[in-house]
Amino acid sequence: MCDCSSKDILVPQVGIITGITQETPDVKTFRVNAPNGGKLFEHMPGQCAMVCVPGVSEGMFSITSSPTNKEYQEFSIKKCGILTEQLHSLEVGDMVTVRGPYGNNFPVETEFKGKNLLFIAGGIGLAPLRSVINYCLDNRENYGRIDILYGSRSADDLVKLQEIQDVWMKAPNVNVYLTIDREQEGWDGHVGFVPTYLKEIGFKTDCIGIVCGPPIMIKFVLQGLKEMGFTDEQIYTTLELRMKCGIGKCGRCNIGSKFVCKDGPVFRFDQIDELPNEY
Amino acid sequence: MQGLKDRLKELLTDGTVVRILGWKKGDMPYNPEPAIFNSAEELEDFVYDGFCGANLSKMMIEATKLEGKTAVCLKPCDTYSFNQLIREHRVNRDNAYIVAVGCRGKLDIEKIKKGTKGITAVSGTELDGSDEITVNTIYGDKTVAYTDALLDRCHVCKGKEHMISDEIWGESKDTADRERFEEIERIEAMSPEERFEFFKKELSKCIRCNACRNVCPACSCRKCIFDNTKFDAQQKANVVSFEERMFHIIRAFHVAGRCTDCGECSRVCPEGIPLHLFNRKFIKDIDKFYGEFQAGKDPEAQCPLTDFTFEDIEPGERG
Amino acid sequence: MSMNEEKTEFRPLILAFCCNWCSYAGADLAGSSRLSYPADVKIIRVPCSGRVNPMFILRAFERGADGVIICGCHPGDCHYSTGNYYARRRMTLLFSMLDYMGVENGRTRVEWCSAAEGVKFSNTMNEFCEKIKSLGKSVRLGDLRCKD
Amino acid sequence: MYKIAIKDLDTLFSKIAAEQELILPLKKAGQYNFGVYEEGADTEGILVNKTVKSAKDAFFPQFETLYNVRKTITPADELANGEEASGTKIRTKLEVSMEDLKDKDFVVFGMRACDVKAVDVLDKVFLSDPVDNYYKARRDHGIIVALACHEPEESCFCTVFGIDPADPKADVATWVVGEDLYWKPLTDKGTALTEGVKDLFADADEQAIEEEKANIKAIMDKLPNTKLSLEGWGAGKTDEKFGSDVWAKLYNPCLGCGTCTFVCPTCQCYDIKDYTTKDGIERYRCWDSCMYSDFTLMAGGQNRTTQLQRFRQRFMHKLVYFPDRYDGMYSCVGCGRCVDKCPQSLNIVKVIKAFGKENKGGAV
Repeated sequence: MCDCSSKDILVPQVGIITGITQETPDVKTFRVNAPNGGKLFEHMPGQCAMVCVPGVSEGMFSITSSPTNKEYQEFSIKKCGILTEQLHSLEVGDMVTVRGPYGNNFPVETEFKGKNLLFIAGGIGLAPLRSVINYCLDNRENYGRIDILYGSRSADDLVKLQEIQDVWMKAPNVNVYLTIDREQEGWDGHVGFVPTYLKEIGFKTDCIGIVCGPPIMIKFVLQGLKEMGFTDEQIYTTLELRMKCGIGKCGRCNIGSKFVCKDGPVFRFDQIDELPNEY
Repeated sequence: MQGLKDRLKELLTDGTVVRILGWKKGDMPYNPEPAIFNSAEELEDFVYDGFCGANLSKMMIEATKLEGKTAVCLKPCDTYSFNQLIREHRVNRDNAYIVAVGCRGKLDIEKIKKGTKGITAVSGTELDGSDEITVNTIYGDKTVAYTDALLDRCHVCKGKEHMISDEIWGESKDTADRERFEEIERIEAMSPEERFEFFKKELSKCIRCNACRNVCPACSCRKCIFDNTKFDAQQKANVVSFEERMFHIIRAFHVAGRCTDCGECSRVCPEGIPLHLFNRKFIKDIDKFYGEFQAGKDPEAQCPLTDFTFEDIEPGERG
Repeated sequence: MSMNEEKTEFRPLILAFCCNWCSYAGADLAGSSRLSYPADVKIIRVPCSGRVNPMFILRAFERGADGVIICGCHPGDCHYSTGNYYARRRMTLLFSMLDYMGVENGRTRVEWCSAAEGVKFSNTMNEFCEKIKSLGKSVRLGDLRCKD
Repeated sequence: MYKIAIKDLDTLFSKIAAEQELILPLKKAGQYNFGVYEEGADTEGILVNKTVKSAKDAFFPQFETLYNVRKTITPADELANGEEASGTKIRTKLEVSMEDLKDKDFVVFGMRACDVKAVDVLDKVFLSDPVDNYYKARRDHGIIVALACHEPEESCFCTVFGIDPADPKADVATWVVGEDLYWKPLTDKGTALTEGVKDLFADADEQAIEEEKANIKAIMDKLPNTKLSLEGWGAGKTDEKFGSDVWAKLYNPCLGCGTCTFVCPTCQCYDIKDYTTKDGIERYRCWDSCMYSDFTLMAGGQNRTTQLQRFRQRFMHKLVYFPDRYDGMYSCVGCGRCVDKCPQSLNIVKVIKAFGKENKGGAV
């Protein structure tokens, strides 16, 4: 073992998986602790970390748990590639290496303070937003009305449904709107795509919009919000690109003069507008 | 060259083709680049001289997918590659118009640059040029015999015949003055230790830039095995000497029986590794074990590695 | 390895790619007939000798194998009618190339061995193992990081 | 200012190499590349203008191990009595051990002014927050002995980026004048190195190198690419350049190989990969190229799907994004290696020229 003073930022810490929840057929939430208990590091909502299964690969994942959670960190991960497939095959007691936190965070302590917030998420896009939502709920007095619009392919694909129903829906001054893409037996909620539902509800522009989901959803949600009168400065999102180093050096998440891993992943839409269209 | 340029313009204006794949004048006197010309005006920059060594047949894979016919300038040895691509259903023959251009051997700028710096002009390299080329440099002028500056592959020229063509422009010359397998035999004659050292030294220069693969007309897989992230074949550095040895053996193996010996791999290698030594060894073995075979000569012929006879020799035998 | 340690006998690591339809069963037969062959031979079952990619062989050497042998059905007996004919051409060329590069000549071999030839299987393995022992440890194609 | 006869350089090299690692241009199988000096090495190419690869390897090697991970798996039947961490039984235990950083001094001899400047460019990336310790260790221990370009070549255009090939800014600067190599330490590190080998040198007069400097300048003025104009490039030009249709006309012959990026002294993109060894995993970093199709590939697709986009990225990064991010510094030093080595004769000079023509309204 090296002594920690000479440690490089590229050298990870070892974390142990202390809990795994199967959220949906292809999403699992991993609870990660430092080997001697507690959290690996402190983070802010929206930040990411590089999780690695040595011998397979390393990937950037958003930290799903809120910083207000003092015991552990959580990562909600959807099975879609080589690394995530491996991650899904892990069990409690397996170790992974984690380095981070990387990137910027949602301005929960500055721009968001005292504002009404509108969260719009699709599918696994809830993962980065959950950390913000929980942070806001834990510091409820600092924020105004909170609206959460969340949609997924089907009722089974709604991530963190339990928490949504048990915690978020019961929190004061919080409205949760759920929707699924197609009719399904046993679902009595709304059916339809997120952007369409957004227009049906018709939010007022007195809030900040925070959007995360598949690119096509973001595109139409953005259109919808603009039609409602939202400005670019009112809308935030997080970008996702291939990353390797996490510190703005390896070059692949470079867009214009920005590195998504270091200057992002959280961007306001007017900032994104200034970047070349390559994301 | 003017004649060729005029003819190409004609092909565009009379509607025979909608674009032309040829070479464009470079920013140095010796580095023309492969280019697509869409109009007679663009053709003003067209060039065809001794430095147009690039084999354009691979670019036809994409070009023949476009709408309308593409005319392509192919030298005699390039036509083998083109035929092979037809054989493998990689190019659409109906969308191609082949202008078989004459060739008197192509030049290797590295050979001219040996001991020469600051080149400002090179003259006499055209098809109808002289046997001596003149090189002007800021440090003085010099002349080089055309044959002394030939690419290595031209010394084992496959002949002046075009294997496929729609029309022929210019005279070709057979520039072969060495035995094709001379180099291979020289290496075979070495002791195993010498051979090992020879290849180790050459391959340790490899920087894994993939230029050899990307330029190779036989390497036309949509997804190369060495780009497959699901499999640990994908290595981007010559981490240990094993990696580049593996890369070059497997690459040569994948094109064995399909390689026309066009020599592009050796031409483009930034480190000057004689990569054709692998391909030519396979060609020599195939010739010896399974009978003479020249890929690209006959677009109907069966590739030796997708064929067999009951009496084939056993692995390990020397035939 | 420390200097004082007694020099132990060289135990080669040999990889055998065995066709499911013939030599794999041949190995079985050798076993049930109580014929012995060295435990240094590790068998990998493949559906056909034609399945053996040249890359497998190179990888095996990289990962520390000292010899690689491919066993398939006798020419004419392939379960898929022609797989072993293709394998024969491929391996002929690959072995020739390895020899040409000055690496591992004699460390590779192809043997045709049917399901009934338990004796041949065990003899072949004994023979090949002896040969590899005489050649010693493979160093030229190995990866330094995989050595012990 | 000192001097040493060029024919005696081997003596100097073996003296330096006796004390520390010496990296210099060596000839191997017909090509010149930087390599570690050993007694009897082929130093014929020591004064060669351009090595195939730059000296980038000395500070940012094409391959380096970052750390090793030891993996221990506890079998299921022993789990109950096994080790615990954070209240959980450990199934797979991982131990990370970092690779040692460079801790000995080394000398790089024969870097040219462009290569030296390229190290400044790399510094911007690797020494900006957060600092890359692997790189920093090499920078701290590296001593650069630079060589002025006696006879620059036609592909050189370093002066375009404000680099003076006659006056390299390194720890030690050297010049070839006649049969001698003139040696001038410029920094403390350089002076310390000089002290150790001083007995091989004779004192020399500055006058001789002034003449050499003037010669070099005269040659540079004659070279074709040194008149290149960078007008229209630099910080803040993203919108103007990114959407231009010139890219579509330029990129076509690009093979998507990594030659330009690997011979480039300033390209610094890298990949981090795993290698499974017998009892663990070695995690290493190696150069990567933005020209490769898998550079930005993710499980969910990628953002630069065409070669046009990748081609544009490389040049935009060098000439616009980099200056944007790092106080106007270009990430090109005009060494001309890509001009020499591109298999399809594409290069940064052509790109700059093509946009220059466009500005004047001419055809590309």
